[in-house]
Amino acid sequence: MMSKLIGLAEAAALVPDGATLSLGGFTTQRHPMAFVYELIRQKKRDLYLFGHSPGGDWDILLGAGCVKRVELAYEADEAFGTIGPRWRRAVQAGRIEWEDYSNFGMVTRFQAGAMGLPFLPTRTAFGSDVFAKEALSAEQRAADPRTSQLKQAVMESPFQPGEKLLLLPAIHTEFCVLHVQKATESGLVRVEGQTFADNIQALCADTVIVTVEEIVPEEVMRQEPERTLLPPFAVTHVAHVPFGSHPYAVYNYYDSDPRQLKDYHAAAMIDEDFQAYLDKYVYGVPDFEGYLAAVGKTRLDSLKADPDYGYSPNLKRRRLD
Amino acid sequence: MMSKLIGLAEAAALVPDGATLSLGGFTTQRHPMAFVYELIRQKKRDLYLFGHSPGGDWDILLGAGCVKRVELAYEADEAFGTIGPRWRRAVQAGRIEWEDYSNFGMVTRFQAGAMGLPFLPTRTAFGSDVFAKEALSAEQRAADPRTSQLKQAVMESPFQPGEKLLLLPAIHTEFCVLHVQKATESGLVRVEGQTFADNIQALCADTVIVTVEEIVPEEVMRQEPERTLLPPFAVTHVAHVPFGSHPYAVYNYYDSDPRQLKDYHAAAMIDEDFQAYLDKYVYGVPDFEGYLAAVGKTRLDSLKADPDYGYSPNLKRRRLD
Amino acid sequence: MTTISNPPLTYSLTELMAVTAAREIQDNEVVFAGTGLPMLGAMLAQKTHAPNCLIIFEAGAIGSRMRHLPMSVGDPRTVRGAAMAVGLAEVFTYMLQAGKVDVGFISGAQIDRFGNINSTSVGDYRHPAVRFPGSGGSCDIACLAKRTVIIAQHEKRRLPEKIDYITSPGWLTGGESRKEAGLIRGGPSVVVTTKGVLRFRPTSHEAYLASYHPGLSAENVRDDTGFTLDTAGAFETPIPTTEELDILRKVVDPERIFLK
Amino acid sequence: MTTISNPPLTYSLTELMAVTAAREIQDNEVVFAGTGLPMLGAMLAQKTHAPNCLIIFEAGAIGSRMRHLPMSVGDPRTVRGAAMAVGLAEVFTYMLQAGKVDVGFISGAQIDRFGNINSTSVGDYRHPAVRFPGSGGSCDIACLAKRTVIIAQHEKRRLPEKIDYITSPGWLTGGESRKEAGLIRGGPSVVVTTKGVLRFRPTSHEAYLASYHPGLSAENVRDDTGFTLDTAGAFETPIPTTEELDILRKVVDPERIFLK
Repeated sequence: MMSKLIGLAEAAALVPDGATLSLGGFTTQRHPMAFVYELIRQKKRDLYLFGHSPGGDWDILLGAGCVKRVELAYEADEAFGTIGPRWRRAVQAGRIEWEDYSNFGMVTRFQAGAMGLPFLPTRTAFGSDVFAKEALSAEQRAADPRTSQLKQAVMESPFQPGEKLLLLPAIHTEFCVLHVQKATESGLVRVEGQTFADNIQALCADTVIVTVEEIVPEEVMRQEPERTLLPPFAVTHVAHVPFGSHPYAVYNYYDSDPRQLKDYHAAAMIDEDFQAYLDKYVYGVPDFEGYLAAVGKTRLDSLKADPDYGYSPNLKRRRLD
Repeated sequence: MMSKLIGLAEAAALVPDGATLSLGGFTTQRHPMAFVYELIRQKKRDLYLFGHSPGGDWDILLGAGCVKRVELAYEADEAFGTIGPRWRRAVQAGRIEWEDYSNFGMVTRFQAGAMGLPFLPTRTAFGSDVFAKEALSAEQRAADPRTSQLKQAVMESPFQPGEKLLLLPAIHTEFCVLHVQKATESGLVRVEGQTFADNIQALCADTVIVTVEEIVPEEVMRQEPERTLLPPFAVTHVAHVPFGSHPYAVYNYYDSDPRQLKDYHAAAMIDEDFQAYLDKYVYGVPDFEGYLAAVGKTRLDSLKADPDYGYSPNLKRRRLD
Repeated sequence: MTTISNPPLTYSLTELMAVTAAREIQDNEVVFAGTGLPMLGAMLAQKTHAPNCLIIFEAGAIGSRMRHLPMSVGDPRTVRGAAMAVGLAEVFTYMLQAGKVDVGFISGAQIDRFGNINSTSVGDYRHPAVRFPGSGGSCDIACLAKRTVIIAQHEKRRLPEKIDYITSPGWLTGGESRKEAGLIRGGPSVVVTTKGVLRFRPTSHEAYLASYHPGLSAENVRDDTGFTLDTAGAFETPIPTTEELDILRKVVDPERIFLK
Repeated sequence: MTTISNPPLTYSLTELMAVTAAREIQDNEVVFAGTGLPMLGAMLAQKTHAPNCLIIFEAGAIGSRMRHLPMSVGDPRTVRGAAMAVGLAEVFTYMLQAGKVDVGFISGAQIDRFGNINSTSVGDYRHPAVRFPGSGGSCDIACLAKRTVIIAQHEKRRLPEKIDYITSPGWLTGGESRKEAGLIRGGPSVVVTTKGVLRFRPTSHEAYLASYHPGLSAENVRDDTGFTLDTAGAFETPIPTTEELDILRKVVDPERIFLK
């Protein structure tokens, strides 16, 4: 059995400027943050991101100037920060290209790609401006094969005359990066708790890199094949990165870090403070170990999940000062 | 928390003559056989069955005269019997109405129903007679709302001109009956091993009846929500029926019964012998306990799964005489 | 913090809104919940009059029984002890699109008199003055739940004659327009605001004032609304019970994460 | 039972066919296997020259490492110790339709010179003389695997000029006809029969005899074929090695379930 283990820096180096990419997780859980910091440290440019409900993984990446275009439904940290500050500023300053879909819309697009179809039908979005308006112009679409030539299409069902369906185009990306709880060296992957859209995101990518809290033996994984997230051929590389989603939660491993998220949102509102944040946590440290040292062991220990809960039940989440 | 427990006879009594129905499992595993025997005992008539790869569950049901029309991809017990004897005879004698799809086609139809869509697209079947020919006439379809008015439709992708997709109509049934390993009284269901198409079959039915090897406590099921097959509202009734899939296997509980399957296939080749089989195992016993007694405890014990394998590793499966 | 005193009870505006939202949930209903007030309302309903309501979250937790209030719909707190853990595709297709969700909660920056909501941007869509997070699942809940409960800040500029972008379709332009647009079910049933409760006329689907919060009058509310609001027949919003407040404060949100 | 003696080895026809089928699998390939000979071939390949081939079954077992030969593709033996357990929808969409299956095995009652297969019925389709089980997943494998290996009984009536029903499309009427019908990839690469091995010409996609089994001649095989069969260049089918026979008999099928 071939080992798929890879180092984090080496894995991030695989992603060229201009690459199409999706990142796993949902708003405040299981984003591959260590990988994101490494992309920023390696000064990637002109990335094309596809996602449903990212959080600060996208916010810091596009704030650091790595991103050209995004297709998405939502970008914020929910109760930790109800808008991605750099996302808001990038749109308002005209510094980013984007297209809006709904969460169901983006998930439908990933699912179509995973299923090997050019599109899937849905019944959502009719009557909305998510349906009626386009942020990208026809010229922008025509000029760039990384984006679907059409935002969507409408058809009538041949089985129920008069019934309209919205057809949404499949997503195909060059890369997908996930952060999960457990994997084997051979690339078998297990997610605990919600799967979000990690499986279908991975299945529409050419190269799938999984960063992981814990490496487990092959026999352990094969005792419960029902829990495996992806077929073996879908995983290209595995990087062992404990705390790799910080400041976001990983169910059964650690909770979100309210202090770090508060600091991030405060910093990201002001250009200079955001640069200082990047300098302290990304550019100013050589690697993710350096990042974790900057956050500090005491803080990290306070986030560790209580096995009876899967999170930290006594964690102070509000009114931190 | 309301209990969804029901008796087997009471559950089968819910199904009226002429009902549309799908049964869980795949060829030689996890068919709800105890429920099937009860349908036969209650002399149901004119059932409409929808399935992908049923085995003897359908064969005995249609042999007993309970079935009017089937839509399917396959009907046999694989290496235990490479054709369903009563299925073959029913078709050849013109005693049954049917429509052929492929396994992927039928699964696509269940998935469309589960997703709340009138159809789903696929890339399969082009060039085949599964695609080109229809067993049901346009008149038969027009006369009966239990069957889709169209077998299928073809469209060109609006996203990739020239690319053809096959659209297959959603299935909706009044009943779906599954047999699974574990359930709670409240209707949370867990399948061990392959799920087949059980989840999507259940999600396109009005009433879902689950027969189950073992009732487990609510807390046990909720410790691993990743293993739950269906949302709670999708399960209507739960019947506790150990050995309820005999003579077919249930992973981690018992193996297929090669002797019983051999006897069935031998009997089902000859009309009189098939009647004798029904008399012995269905009509001649009052209930499923009677059936199990007719099979015999020694035989049942020999089928029990070895925990290290999930089946019976030393079971004699060939050359039984 | 607005505190409302209605002898002998004292409760905050947030508490009144959470209780009002909770009362929109019936027992045995499937509830599609979001972060903040909807979570307070859904948890309160589950712990009071609707013990069998099934709470689901778009990120993948089904049948949640939360011991601690989550900070997001993707929070581990939604999934521990839940009936089922899946992902977005399963929730959106098998549950929402398939018509299994009775009530969904949504909110936004702007809302018009037909319950259409904007949570995308203010100003020109391609060059906005203010950008918000975007739809998330709101557009989908608005399209496909059997009914929706809307939570809103009640200010004149947030309830304008015309919103800048329809993220989540309500009754569109009223009458049959929602159905004609291709939506097969649903529509907003109520708007719980910081000043009162709006409902919709059966045929025209125009909003009217059903109740104004204690301490305010129908006229106060009408004056703070950007569109013409029929206030005939409006009454005072029923206040929380002692039991509701007790559970809200001691069980649902003892950390006072969303409660003020 | 046909026994073929080729000093110093003695092996059965079934063993020869299983070995011949196994050799069609390359290491690291994704193999979509069916019951009977395909299982023998896939297990043999995994235990000899293709240890990293990934065996998948349509009923939901992915990356099987079988300790005992299954009786069906839904057998518990396929899933114990497998890499992943799912269902038919996942296998058909995420793997087969998405183009991740390198080689699929299929068989049938009739096969024509373009590798089209009938496993549905003989005679008039609506009033057949003989009904078979139906497609199962065969039609889908034939449409969507990158290539297919066909297993067939070699008799004149089973290899006719025209088959009664195309359950599983091969090269249809040859040339570009498969592509024109809407199939985006795949097609049969080889037919392993009870008498020899057929392959297909690159452009016309017509079957020709690649090899005849030991003890037979090209003429024998041609005479037992219902369509015109080009036998030019045909050689004798390579015989099993001692190691292959040993593993087949002692490891793959010691119970002699499919082996004769």
